Amino acid sequence: MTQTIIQTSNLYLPTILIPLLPLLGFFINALFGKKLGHTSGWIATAVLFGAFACSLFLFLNLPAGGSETITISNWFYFKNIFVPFAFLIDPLSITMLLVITGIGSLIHLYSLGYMHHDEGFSRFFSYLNLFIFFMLLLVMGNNYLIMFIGWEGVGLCSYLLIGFWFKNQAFNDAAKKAFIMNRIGDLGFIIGMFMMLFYFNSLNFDTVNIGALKLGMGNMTIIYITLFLFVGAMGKSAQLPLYTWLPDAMAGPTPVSALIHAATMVTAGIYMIARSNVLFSLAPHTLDVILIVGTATSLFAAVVGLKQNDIKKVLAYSTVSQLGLMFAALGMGAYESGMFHVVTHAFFKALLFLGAGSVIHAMGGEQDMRNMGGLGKYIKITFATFLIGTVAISGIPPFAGFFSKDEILATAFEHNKVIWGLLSFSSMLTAFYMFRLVYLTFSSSFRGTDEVKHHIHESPATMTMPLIILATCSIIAGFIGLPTILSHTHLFKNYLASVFAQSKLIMPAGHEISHSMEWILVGTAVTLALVSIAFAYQKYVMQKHVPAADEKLKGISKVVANKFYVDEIYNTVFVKPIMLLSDLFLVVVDKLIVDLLVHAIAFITNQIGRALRLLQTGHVGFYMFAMVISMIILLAVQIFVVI
Amino acid sequence: MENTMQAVPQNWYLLLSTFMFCIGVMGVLLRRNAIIILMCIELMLNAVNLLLVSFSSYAGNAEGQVFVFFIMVVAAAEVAVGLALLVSIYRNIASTDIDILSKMKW
Amino acid sequence: MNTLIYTACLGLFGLLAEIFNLRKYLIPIMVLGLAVIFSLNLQTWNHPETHFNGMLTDSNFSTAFSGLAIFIMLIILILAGDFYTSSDDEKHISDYMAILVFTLCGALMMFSYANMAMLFLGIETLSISLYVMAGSRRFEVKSNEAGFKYFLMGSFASAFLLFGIALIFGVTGTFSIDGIGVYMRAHADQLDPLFIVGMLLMIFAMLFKVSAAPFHFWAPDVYEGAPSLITALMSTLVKIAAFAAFYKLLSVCFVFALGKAEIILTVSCAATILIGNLVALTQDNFKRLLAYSGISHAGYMLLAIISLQGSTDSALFLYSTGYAVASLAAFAIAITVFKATGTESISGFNGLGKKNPMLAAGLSMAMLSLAGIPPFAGFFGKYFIFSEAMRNGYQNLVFLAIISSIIGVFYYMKVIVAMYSKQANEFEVKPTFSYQLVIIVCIVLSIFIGIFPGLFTKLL
Amino acid sequence: MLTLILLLIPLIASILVLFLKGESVKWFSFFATIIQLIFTFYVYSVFQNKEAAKSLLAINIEWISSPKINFNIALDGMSLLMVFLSNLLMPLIVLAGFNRTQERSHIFYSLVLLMHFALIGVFVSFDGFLYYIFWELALIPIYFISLNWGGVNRSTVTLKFFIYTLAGSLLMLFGFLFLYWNTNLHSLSWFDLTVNHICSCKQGFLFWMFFIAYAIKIPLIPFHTWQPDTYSTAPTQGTMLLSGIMLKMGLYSLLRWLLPIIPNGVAEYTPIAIALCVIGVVYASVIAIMQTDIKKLFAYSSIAHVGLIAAGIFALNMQGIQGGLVQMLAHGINVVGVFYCADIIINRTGNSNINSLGGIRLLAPRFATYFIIIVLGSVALPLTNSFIGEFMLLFGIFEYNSWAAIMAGLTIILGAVYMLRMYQKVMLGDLNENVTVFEDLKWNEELVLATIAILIFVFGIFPKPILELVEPIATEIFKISFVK
Repeated sequence: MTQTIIQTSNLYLPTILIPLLPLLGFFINALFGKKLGHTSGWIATAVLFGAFACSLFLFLNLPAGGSETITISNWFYFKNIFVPFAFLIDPLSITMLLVITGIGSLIHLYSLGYMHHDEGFSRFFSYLNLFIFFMLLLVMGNNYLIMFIGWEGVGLCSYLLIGFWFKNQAFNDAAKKAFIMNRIGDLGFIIGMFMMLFYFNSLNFDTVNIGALKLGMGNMTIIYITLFLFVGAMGKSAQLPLYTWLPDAMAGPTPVSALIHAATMVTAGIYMIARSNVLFSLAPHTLDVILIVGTATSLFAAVVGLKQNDIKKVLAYSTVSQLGLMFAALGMGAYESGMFHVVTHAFFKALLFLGAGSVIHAMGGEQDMRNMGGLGKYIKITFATFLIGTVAISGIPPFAGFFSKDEILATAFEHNKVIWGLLSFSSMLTAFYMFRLVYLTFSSSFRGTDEVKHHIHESPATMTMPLIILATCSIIAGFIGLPTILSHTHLFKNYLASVFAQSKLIMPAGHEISHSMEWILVGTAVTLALVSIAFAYQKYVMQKHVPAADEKLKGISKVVANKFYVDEIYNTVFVKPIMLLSDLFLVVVDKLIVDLLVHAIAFITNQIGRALRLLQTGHVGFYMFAMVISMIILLAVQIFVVI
Repeated sequence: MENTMQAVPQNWYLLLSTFMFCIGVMGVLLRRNAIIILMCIELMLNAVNLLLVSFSSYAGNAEGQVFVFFIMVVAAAEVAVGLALLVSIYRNIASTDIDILSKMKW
Repeated sequence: MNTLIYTACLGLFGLLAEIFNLRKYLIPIMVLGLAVIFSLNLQTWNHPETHFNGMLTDSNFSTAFSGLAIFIMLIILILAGDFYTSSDDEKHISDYMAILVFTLCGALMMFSYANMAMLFLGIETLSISLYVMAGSRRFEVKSNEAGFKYFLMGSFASAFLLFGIALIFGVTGTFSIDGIGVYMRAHADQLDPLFIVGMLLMIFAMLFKVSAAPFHFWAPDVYEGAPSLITALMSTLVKIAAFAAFYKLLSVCFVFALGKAEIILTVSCAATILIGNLVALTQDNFKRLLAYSGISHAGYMLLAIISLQGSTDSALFLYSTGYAVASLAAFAIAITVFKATGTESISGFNGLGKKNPMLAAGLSMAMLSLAGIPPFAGFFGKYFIFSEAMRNGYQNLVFLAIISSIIGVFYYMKVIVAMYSKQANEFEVKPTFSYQLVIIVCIVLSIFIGIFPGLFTKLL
Repeated sequence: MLTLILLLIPLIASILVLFLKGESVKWFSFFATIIQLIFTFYVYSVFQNKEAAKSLLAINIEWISSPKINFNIALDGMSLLMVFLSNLLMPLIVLAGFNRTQERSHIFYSLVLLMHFALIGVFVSFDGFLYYIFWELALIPIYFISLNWGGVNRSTVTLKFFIYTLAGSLLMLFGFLFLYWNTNLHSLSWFDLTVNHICSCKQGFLFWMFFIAYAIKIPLIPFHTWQPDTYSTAPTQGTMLLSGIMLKMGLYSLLRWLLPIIPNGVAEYTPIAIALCVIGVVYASVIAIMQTDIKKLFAYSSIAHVGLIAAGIFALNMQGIQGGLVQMLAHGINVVGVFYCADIIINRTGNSNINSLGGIRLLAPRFATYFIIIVLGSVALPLTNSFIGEFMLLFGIFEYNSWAAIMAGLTIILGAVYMLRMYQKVMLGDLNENVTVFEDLKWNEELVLATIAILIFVFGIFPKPILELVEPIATEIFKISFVK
């Protein structure tokens, strides 16, 4: 009883090629990497460009608003539940495909330069390709289980890549932490899937949606399902309280941080929620939860970001904050806005990370901003591109970040003023710490040692090229989603319209806010950003303030610099008790109680044996006496009981 | 012959031989000298003999008395063996007290 | 019954052999003779007949058990060859042989008796010759002690047996077991108290003979004190003979009266199983260990006796055979080891697995068979007896038996562990040819029975 | 007939190998197991067309007339799966010993093959008594293997193991005897027992008779204390046999001899059983987190995994049973893999404490790769063999009780915790001073590990054949043992 669908679609070939190419690249690198030397990296990059081409092909050939299901095989089944190995091609997945393969290939290109001297060169590229493969599965699957494969697969790859330099146990710890945190989320995801299986007998997106619509608005089941799914999203997309792994994940090579922990993997959570928008729209309470969590995360991370001195850590926290922003958008039911920000964010955050990578490359591995400064004049391209990225993230028009952010803020304003205030505040903080970063790194004079200073040099073309491309994207990407005040056709919205059509029916958007109002919002947002930039300029350029060494910190700033001691708290609240419990179980329960019982039985039997043994006195007289006595007793018993 | 036997009620024979038997048992249990224990066992056997004879004469068939002969023969054999063993023991431990024979215990 | 006569003649020949001093060839001739008798015995299969106007009957029951008994004696004689090697033994070898064969005569009588007289004679013939054999090491106090203890208690017990016989004769007026059976059937509902007392006394006596608790006290001491070969004989032939006689007695004479003895039998059975296993746990002397394990086996066999309404004779036979071959193998190996190491304690077996793997393997198999682990004969014996008991509704007894057989496993394993994981002692262990032969035959038989137990279950 | 051949090949091999000496012993046993494996595939092909299968695979001849015991062997999906598992692992287990030297290796391999014979017997016999014989028979070789070739204080540990498991199986024997005489058609044939059940009043305690026997074998908490010591003292091939196949006997028996035979008893006590299993999962995982002895760590992890399987089986629903079967195969492969890796490490470094290991990946990258694959397999990453099984099992438990599922689901997290911790401490980081030299895999080691790695992916990506194989029998067992 197998269920097979004969595929006769012109999209079939490119669709299966997209994941297959990176997989192929992985195998080539894994098996022959050592022999191929540096060509292996080029192969890896090439296959990715191929995948990008295929995605473009899909983008061009998929009829607007259409969707295709490409079934490759029937993976497994039980009872009446079939889990096909099938891909769903629709605007949403194509958007993600383009982002992943596009930015992915750029980052591969960049890595060619960045990892050039590393002895694990081919291993690195095999991991990267594997990651891309899983990421593609994640976004292409037409049911939750295929998505889950990708979901766990990317987790694995991030584990492998964070711990890429495995000689350093600290890195390994970070990797392990990331994997386990993700697993916590995955448990939620799995439970969510079980509930879907239980109530809808299927995991295919469309079937689930139909079932959910039958159950109707605000049904408890759906609320539970969505909550569990959201737990999964929290783990993957580093939301409170499961965000702590992301900053540590910076242990990995910088391209990895750019690809996995900024552009693609961490946005999987947003993608998943957008993908199951129908479910979430039917569960308003869940949406509120998401909104609150998202806002809180965005604010929290922004605050922590203020006091970080490791260049990558700052970017990491800004990523967390931006993700929070996206979740807030989803929480308000503005899925397109969320996705829109995913896209733009992918561009400028990747750009920023790669730029940071180039800086670190120039500084010979140094990451502490307190030892940098004045790099602007040594590495011009990096500086220029990095600046563009920063401007984009700070939400200055006409750069990409501005449009997506503004859209979200606008929705927030009409949805709930408080949320709007908080989000605006966090984006203001973002602008501040990003420019703090820029100033500390590039402006004023160099604070590092001399031999480092001599070493400083601009990165090779393989690294700068991607920077330039990404920079251009960060400038223009915003125009695919012009706000209504500028144009009446929101390209991005229209493109995705078909995906979110149903949820639009379920929860009609609130009244469009007036143009004048929107102008005011835009104005405030921009002014806030400019103000904070100015403040940062005043603090770090005018009076050349340099953050103090960690031990000098005191009071609130110390708490912030130490990320509110969240890691320590988790350690005492979860990790220590479990270890304690483990010892308890082993020593007390296992050895003391259970095993002792077992041995006690043996011991007692033995003792009885010893006692009985003494009956055998060796005196024949006693024997005969015992015989007679027992005869009499037995006779008596027999007679009085029976007869 | 018959009537002299049957002049006494059967139960008396039964009681007497039971009594003798119990005396034998008591002797076995209470005495420590191997020889005497042997004799007590003989007493028990003789109690059985008496019983058998009386029964057979009351039942009026000779089987019981035949059986008595068997018992006597066997008893003789037993005593022979027993005494032989006793002799060898006496050679070794120069005593006929059965309590000394408790090398093997537990 | 011819079997019996021939065996007796063979015994006489043994005595005469001394005169014609055929000492050298004695054992081979004896063995040969027994082999012939064994085949003759098979002639009587399915030819039930009665001899000496109702004194003895040949039945398949008697034939089967006689065959087993003869086989055991055959093995014992083969072992005797290399067991009696000291000059003193050399002198008395023919006596020993003769007495051993007479023991067999007693056993044969106990299988085929049809009359209380024959039962009595059989038991006594068996016992008296064993008293002698047990005490046959004249200069060892242990041996004397064993012999004398056995003698005293044995004759004490047979007195009870006789008293019981007498009482039953008094009530029924006959010694023929069929006659008694007839009476018992006729008066099943209201039995004469004398009859019951007689029955109970006989049961006590038989319980003594099969060394069932609380009448088991003689067994450990006698087993330990007697020469190992005789211990082997006692723990196999004598036990089996006693059980066969016991079974026949109860099944023919007292089936319907057993309700009056149920408690005694049940209690005794449970006690035997438990005491045997529990005390065996604490033993260091191998012979004593086997003695106690023998007691526990008696307990299992009592299960067959208790549930004999369901005609459990074939189960009993299977069990006896399995038990006999296993113990014989064990003793054959043990004797070799004792000779080599000069000690009878389990520590004598230390490191046997390294020194002589084949011997160790043999002993392991014997032990596993005794412990009742498939695929060896011992397991099937246990299984069928348990199954019969279960059928007759003695679930609790079976449960007890099963639980305590776990204890049994423990002390059998003690030997195996000693052989394989203890530090080896320096003595060289090398079994002679005849011993190797015996060991192999017994182990092969034990496995063979394990593979085709069906041959036995329908036998009787 | 075919089944009989399947049964006889190892037996004959185990006898023949006794007459060999030196290296030839290993080669002979290896080829014997390979032949067995190939033959298994042939049997599978026969099994595919049903009508031929009936005549070819089943044998039912009377062995003992009273009490009625038949020599009744057959193959259905479940048996075939287990037979396949054993025959798949056996060559690997034999191969694993190629660069090790035991004294008296001919006896060792003879015992291993005898064990193989007994295991196959357990899986193919359809008469309760026959099954019991094989069940016991399987105990003897492994006992002697561990006793003779085992590690420190092996005598006490193995004795505990032997007595403990034997105690359980004797209870089962009692159960069978009871069944035989208290069902109205006196027979222990599986087919009879499944159609006419013993009256439900007696099923209560019968359930415990069987359950304890299997709980000890599997092992489930709190009957597990024999297992960690035994696994760590037994020689590696012994451990592989124990953990890979022998422990599956228990799980298989749950499905074959417990659920369908005494359904009411099962239905009555399922809550307790599942509670035990689920607690066991968490308990064992938590203990594994802090284990420092690598073999013990794997032992506890295995307790956790089989606990999950048992829980899924007791959930008494389709996916639970089917998932259980699939997972048995997966777990068998993975656990053999991890224990072999552990052995390679211990054998190379002479050290089983994970705190005094580390950095091995620097010296043995190939080994590291295989090891991580196997580790990922056992933490049930998607596309590895144990994912689908675990998914179905958890879903089965979820259908029974969602909280139980969440509890059991913790294994997803905890499993990752202890496995990755172990891998990090042993393989990653900088070289530990105790680990100076660590040569990479020998050919046979590489062959074994590569095979396992490939199997992990093959069954993870193409589980369909297995699912199709077990589906009919799973459905049947579900139908029989489900009580409204």
